[in-house]
Amino acid sequence: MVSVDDFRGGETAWCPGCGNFGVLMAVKTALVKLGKMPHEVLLVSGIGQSGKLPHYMKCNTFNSLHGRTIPPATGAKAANHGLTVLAVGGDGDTYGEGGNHFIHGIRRNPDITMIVHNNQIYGLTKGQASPTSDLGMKTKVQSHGVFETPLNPLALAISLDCGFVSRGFSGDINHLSSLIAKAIKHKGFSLVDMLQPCVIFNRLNTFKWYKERVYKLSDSDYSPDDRTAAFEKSLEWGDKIPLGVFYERSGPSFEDNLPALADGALAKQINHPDAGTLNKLIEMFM
Amino acid sequence: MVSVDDFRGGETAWCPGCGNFGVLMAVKTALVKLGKMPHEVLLVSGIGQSGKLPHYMKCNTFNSLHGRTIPPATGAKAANHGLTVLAVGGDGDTYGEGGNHFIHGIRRNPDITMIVHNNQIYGLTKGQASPTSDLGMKTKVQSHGVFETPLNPLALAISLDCGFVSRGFSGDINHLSSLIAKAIKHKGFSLVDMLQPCVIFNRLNTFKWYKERVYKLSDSDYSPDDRTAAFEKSLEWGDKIPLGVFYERSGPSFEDNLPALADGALAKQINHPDAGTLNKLIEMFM
Amino acid sequence: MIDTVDVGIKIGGAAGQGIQTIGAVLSKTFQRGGLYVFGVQHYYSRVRGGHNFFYARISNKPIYAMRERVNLLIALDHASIDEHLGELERGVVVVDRDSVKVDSESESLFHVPLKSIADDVGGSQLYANTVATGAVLGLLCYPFDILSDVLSQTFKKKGDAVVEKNIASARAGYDYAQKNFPGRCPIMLEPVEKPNSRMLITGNEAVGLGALAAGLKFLSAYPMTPSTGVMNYVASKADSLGVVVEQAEDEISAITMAVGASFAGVRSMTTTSGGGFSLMVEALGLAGMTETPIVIFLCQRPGPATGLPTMTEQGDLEFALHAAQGEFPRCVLAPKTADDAFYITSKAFNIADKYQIPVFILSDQYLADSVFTCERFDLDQIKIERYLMKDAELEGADYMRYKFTKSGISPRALPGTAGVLVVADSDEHDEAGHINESVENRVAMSDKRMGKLSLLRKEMSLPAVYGPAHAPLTLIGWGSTYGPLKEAVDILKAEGVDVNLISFNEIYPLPIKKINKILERAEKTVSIENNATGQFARVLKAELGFTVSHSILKYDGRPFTPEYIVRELSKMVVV
Amino acid sequence: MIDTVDVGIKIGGAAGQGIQTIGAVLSKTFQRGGLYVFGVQHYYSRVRGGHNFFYARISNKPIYAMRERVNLLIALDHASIDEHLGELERGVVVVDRDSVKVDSESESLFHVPLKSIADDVGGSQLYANTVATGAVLGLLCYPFDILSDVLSQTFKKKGDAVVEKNIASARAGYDYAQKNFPGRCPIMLEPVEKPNSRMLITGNEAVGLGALAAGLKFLSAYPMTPSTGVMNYVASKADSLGVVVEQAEDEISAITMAVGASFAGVRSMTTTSGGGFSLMVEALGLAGMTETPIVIFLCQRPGPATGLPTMTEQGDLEFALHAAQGEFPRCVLAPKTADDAFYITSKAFNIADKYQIPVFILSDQYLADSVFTCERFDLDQIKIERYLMKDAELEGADYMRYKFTKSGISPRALPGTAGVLVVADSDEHDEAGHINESVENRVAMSDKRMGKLSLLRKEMSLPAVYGPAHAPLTLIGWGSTYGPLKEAVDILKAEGVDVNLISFNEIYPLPIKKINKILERAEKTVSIENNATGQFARVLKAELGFTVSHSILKYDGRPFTPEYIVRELSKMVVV
Ligand SMILES: Cc1ncc(C[n+]2csc(CCOP(=O)(O)OP(=O)(O)O)c2C)c(N)n1
Ligand SMILES: Cc1ncc(C[n+]2csc(CCOP(=O)(O)OP(=O)(O)O)c2C)c(N)n1
Ligand code: SF4
Ligand code: SF4
Ligand SMILES: [Mg+2]
Ligand SMILES: [Mg+2]
Repeated sequence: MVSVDDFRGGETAWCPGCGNFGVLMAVKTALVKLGKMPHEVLLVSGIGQSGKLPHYMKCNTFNSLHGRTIPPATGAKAANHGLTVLAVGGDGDTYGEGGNHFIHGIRRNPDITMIVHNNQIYGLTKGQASPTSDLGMKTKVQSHGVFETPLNPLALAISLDCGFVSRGFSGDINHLSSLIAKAIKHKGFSLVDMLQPCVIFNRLNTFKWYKERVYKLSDSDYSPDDRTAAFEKSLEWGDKIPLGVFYERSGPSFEDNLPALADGALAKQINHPDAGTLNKLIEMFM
Repeated sequence: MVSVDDFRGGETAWCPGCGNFGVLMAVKTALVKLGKMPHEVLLVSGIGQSGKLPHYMKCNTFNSLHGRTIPPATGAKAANHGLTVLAVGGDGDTYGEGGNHFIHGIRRNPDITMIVHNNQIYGLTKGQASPTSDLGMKTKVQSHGVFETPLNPLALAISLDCGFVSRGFSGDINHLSSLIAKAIKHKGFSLVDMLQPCVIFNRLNTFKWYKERVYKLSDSDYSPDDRTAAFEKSLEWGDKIPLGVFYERSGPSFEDNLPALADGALAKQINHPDAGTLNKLIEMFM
Repeated sequence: MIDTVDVGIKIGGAAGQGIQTIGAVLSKTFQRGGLYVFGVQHYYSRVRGGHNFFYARISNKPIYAMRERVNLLIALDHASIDEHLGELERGVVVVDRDSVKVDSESESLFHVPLKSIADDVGGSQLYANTVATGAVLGLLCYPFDILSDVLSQTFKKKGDAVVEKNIASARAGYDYAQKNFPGRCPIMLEPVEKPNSRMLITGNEAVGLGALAAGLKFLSAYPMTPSTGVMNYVASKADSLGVVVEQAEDEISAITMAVGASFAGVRSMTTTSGGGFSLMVEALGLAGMTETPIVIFLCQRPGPATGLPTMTEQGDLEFALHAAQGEFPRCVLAPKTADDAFYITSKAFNIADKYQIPVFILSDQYLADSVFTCERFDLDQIKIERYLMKDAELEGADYMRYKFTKSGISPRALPGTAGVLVVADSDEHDEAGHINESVENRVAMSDKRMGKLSLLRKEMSLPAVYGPAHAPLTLIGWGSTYGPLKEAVDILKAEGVDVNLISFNEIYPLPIKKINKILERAEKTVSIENNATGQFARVLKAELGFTVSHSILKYDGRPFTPEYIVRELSKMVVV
Repeated sequence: MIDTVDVGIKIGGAAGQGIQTIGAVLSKTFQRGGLYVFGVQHYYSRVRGGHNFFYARISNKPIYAMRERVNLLIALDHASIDEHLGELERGVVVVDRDSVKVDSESESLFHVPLKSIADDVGGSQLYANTVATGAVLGLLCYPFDILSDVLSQTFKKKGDAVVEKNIASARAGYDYAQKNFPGRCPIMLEPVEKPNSRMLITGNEAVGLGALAAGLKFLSAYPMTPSTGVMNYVASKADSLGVVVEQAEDEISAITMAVGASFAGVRSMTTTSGGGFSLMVEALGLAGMTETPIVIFLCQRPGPATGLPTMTEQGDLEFALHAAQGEFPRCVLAPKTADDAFYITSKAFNIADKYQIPVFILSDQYLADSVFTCERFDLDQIKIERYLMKDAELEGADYMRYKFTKSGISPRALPGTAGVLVVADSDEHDEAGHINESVENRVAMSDKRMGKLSLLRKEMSLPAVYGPAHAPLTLIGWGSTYGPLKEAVDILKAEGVDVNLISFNEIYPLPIKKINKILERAEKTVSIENNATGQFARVLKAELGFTVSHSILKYDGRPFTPEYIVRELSKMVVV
């Protein structure tokens, strides 16, 4: 049996008290829960504090560029759909620099899990506003406070009919890890947006701030199958912040739509194209 | 008084029967309705069939790169907020290549009007699927038919709390031009998504196809001030396709949030920074 | 000795008038008759209207370029008369004067009532193109049955009725020409008896076919003229070879998807033109840093920015050579012809896999869209070498993705396929793939990566020398200008000029010493490039210290012709 | 003659330990005393932990680089001892042995109970840094009152109580050192009497200030180390000068917003590093094609890809020179020092406006983050020239944005400001700005654009020659390596070596003939660059045909020191 230790990587370089520690533990726990072995998992990351996760985990990893997590994860999944592919990114990474891939990744629906370390700030570059920063937050660059309407990742994902839309909190590792496990099990693109306090640069949305506000969607009151209701729920932000699965629907994944994958993972198929077929192609030009 | 002729540009190179002709007329008509003079208007376009609009109009124009309409329009508006700034793009242009600017342009909320020639296809590059192509549409590249979930621009914009979200049809120039006029009058980022038949490459969503389906949102039945209701309405697509303003809300624009604009258009301010201020800045290093 | 047959046919008309169909049918018909065909397309960025043309040159000897003279002009629009009548050399213009009003009463004008014949015989003016095709072959006295076969094949999918109407329309055009042209057969074009195994293929199709033959499994791209043909071709054949073709939301996604697929183990490629490649630049460096093989098909068109989107230029060479921050090895190959494109594409994949680097196939609109007659591609020449570790080698190994080796090439394993962990990093990293910023590691890793370049350099093929090994005048070219240059040399030779040609197709890294040996022999050198600043000449200077003595630069968006080169050379008084 | 004072102080510790504050306060304190200060930062891409350091060199004569020797080490962590003890030269290590456990009993170690003093005097260990700062000045017997002034100013915003606690803590550290160090004043550092008008400023601040002085009105950027300092600085002063600073969603937006703002009439700039610039490449061509002025601050860090994000390199020169498809004029300026950065930045805006082209300010992390002592910037040297048409000139004119002129520069009007219409196009266009694909127009427009480059070439400043005009050994450098190179020349001169230095800061386009004249005089040449492949040497070869005879390349992410250069030169036996 695998244990959390099997996924243990190198020394962390995050700040003491950072919300990312909870995320790291939750990711490992989720993988253990699902009985995944390190070599079965591919973690694709962007650049940012979240982008350091690959160095602190033990599994296959591809530490990509800032904002570029979803496309390489999609390509890798298409090449070897036997892999469990996780993409991890920051809020700037995923919703800012990588925003276009977020939209179209959802539309394409590869069976990958997008885990977003949403600390509502640019951590690694020392505290500029991110797309999810709350209105009015002041930084060195946003000296009059943020005035751009904060991006609501859940509402955005629901508007794109994303198959699995959820929010976790790095302060609740149990809940978060079970969310991540659910997201991995969901066939198709799944989003886990995580409230992850940055204890250094985000003095507004602190652990305490989140803790006082978060509550879990309960199975009895809320069912994640109605898109409009999910949209409405996703707008809730402020005094109360819901956690859990906001929206879920099933449907064919990207890989399901690729006939070439019918014969098994592309990466495991033989390298030589059929000579007979090639000859036929050549003859079409004769 | 200006007339539509005052905005007449060069010879068109669109296909006979193309929906873009209606768009061209509607844009001109809207400007005339609002009494705008050609030199007061700046039209920023991307690349695509829509990207040719600047050549067929007479006004200030900046024919930008594929996908890059919103940022230069935003920059130009910040530099000279006296200009009436229109951005025009294709569906590929705006929602595909330029998708990230669409999201964040809405968040930033410059007072520009984004007019999208949505023909649900890549016209200029000869018929590949666009982000809005309907499921199952076959093309040379999408040989098994489109399987990506079509992007719903209105739902997307509403999820971002865009201040003005509307849909027109190039087959109804009157309605379209009044929509465009309303959008221009709206302070902040306004979206006019236009159903614009491509008579060559889109054999699915033809003039007839649209004509049979479109209907106008009526003031009596529908009020565009509820975000969730607007979201729900925006999901209507298929047998019936609503036209009109789906969602409208007011709020400060990007320019409103820029203190530097208080003294008038940046482009009209004197070029020389105040020497006293500069000296003070220098002295801070002493 | 057989007489040389050499005929130029130009079909001019608006976009949407079916010029390409006429061109394709004619080309195929001549090729089936054992003749050599070379075809060029000239078009604009619009779907209907404007003035496009297709130019086909037909000969009984191998040909590699178009010529400026036209022997037969099919004028489907008035602009064809305005623009191309002057190019006519002892030739005939086929024109339907009922629809194209022509003032001129030039003797060369031959009225064929295309539309009314089409209406009569095919029941629709849509067949006017086929009538024109028939008329051309009638004028050339070319056997009709070959055309009828080609038409059957071309329209097979549309059903028997359509095939029959096409054949009847063609026949009517053919007969009309034979009957009405004053003095039959103004130009003769006879099929060659012996059967041949030649192909008629465009540069883009050849790249696509080369990639498929090399075992391409994943192509992600965003459409962009003139590169799209490769994506279209591969997509059309993807099912038969189990290939994934995915249209990305933008070029950043296109290349990074391909990089991800390659990392996970399959041969991957992306196709684009300069504007799209601009957006791929950061990911080029990602491939460089993570040492992930990737093939980039970069099909040049005139810039800057949107430029002349449907025309040709060789303006992106230095851009491809220097794109992306930092320094890492890359390889640039620039095919000369369609068959070269086929073989070089397969080589690109082997180089990418062997050295774990990005490899460019640098083409241009001229090569991409032109139709070449090639000998049947030889699949035996295609060797697929993946340079991957075998599962057995990995058993129990403490695998490190970036292991230091003498060659700088680290053994490559794939994630998820052998139980080992594969760790790749865009930061500077240690052998295990984890971030490491020490001085020692940085220098060692940089040396490791750059060392691969020196190795690859030794493996690069030398440029071909056409003509005598020594000559007082040496032309230097690269990539697609090969055809016009070769023919220019032929013309000059026929005029008694002692000249040779050095044509490069493996551009970077250059095997410096060996090339210097070749260049040392040269006296007067003229670098001939389809750009405004002489980029390749500058590369020769920067890389080899070699300075060309003269240059001919063409940057009007149009390809070279042999005649143009000869004219420019004589202006320079170097000839 | 006054004795030369030359002291190196290194402060080492983890990120978050306040190294920068100590460094800044010390630097300011020495500078206020009329001394010259040069400071370098070394840090990693993390917010807490790891091992960073700040190195300050202080002298009573102008200095331009750091040195390798350290006279005073403030060791806030154990790594400082491990990594820097060996650098100590007849010096002292200030360490709080209560918190940093040190085994060594080296005589140079001087225990100062920083934390307990801070606790006692300031009421919190947070004041330990200030105690250390005081201790350093105590060791140097430097007048305390200058420090106390600097502390007052630094902490003014935080209120009187904080100021007082800082001063008290500093005093306690000062007194402790004076009292407890065996044999007072191991190193003496005396303020210079006469007042001065010098500034202490980083390269990034100087670029920001230069841009503000040049009338910058719009800055859009996406954060990226090491460029972010410019955006931060400009944002902090934006209100006072009516500047818009907008953080974009990505770099594509950053540059295209700036292009839009410039098109509409204001001086615009974007700031980035190599990875971000990769994403700006297409828009660079857009500026080139639409002839829209734009200034790009490109601050280099080691690549490829994410590379070493907080370190230094000169690896993006050829990338900047050749980025984007097609060919168009651009200008590359690479400042040598902070004051050079100030003046060259304002020049960049004038060139951009005059030639209507993109202009690069090519900096690097070393220059960006280093603190220079400069003479007070002279605003009289800043001339703002917009080269815009006056409203009166436009009255009734049939304005054409791309009018052909002898110079290739078309008169520039702004949309919406004078009633005329301004039409810009990324396609190849005619004089009026509308798409035109004819051969004649294409050639004329390309010539027009490229012609501006020849004009600009004539205007570019020549590189500075330091040392004798003729020397048997010539060092060649560009950009930020100037400081270490200049000091290396000084060291060599002192050793009796006859050497000079040619340092380039206006990189492209090079005034070829004039530079060749300078280079002709050189005998042995050594090109010294902070990259792995000798990019500038290659540019000299490609542009001028000039081949350097030797080169010293450093690509470990760290800047040059004068000593390193001297050592490498002597290894090469050219000295
Ligand atoms: C193309 C590019 N632009 C900018 C950067 C600089 N950069 C690195 S991380 C980052 C943002 C970090 O914010 P976020 O994604 O929210 O991650 P966090 O550090 O907060 O976890 C930026 C702008 C980069 N590495 N690459
Ligand atoms: C960076 C870049 N990528 C690709 C292209 C090629 N291109 C031009 S227009 C276009 C798409 C056209 O589709 P759309 O935006 O829907 O416009 P339409 O022609 O349908 O109006 C593409 C892919 C380009 N010009 N630039
Ligand atoms: S800066 Fe913020 S996000 Fe980054 S490691 Fe520190 S606490 Fe965590
Ligand atoms: S291709 Fe389609 S969108 Fe383009 S001009 Fe023709 S009809 Fe219009
Ligand atoms: Mg963040
Ligand atoms: Mg479209």
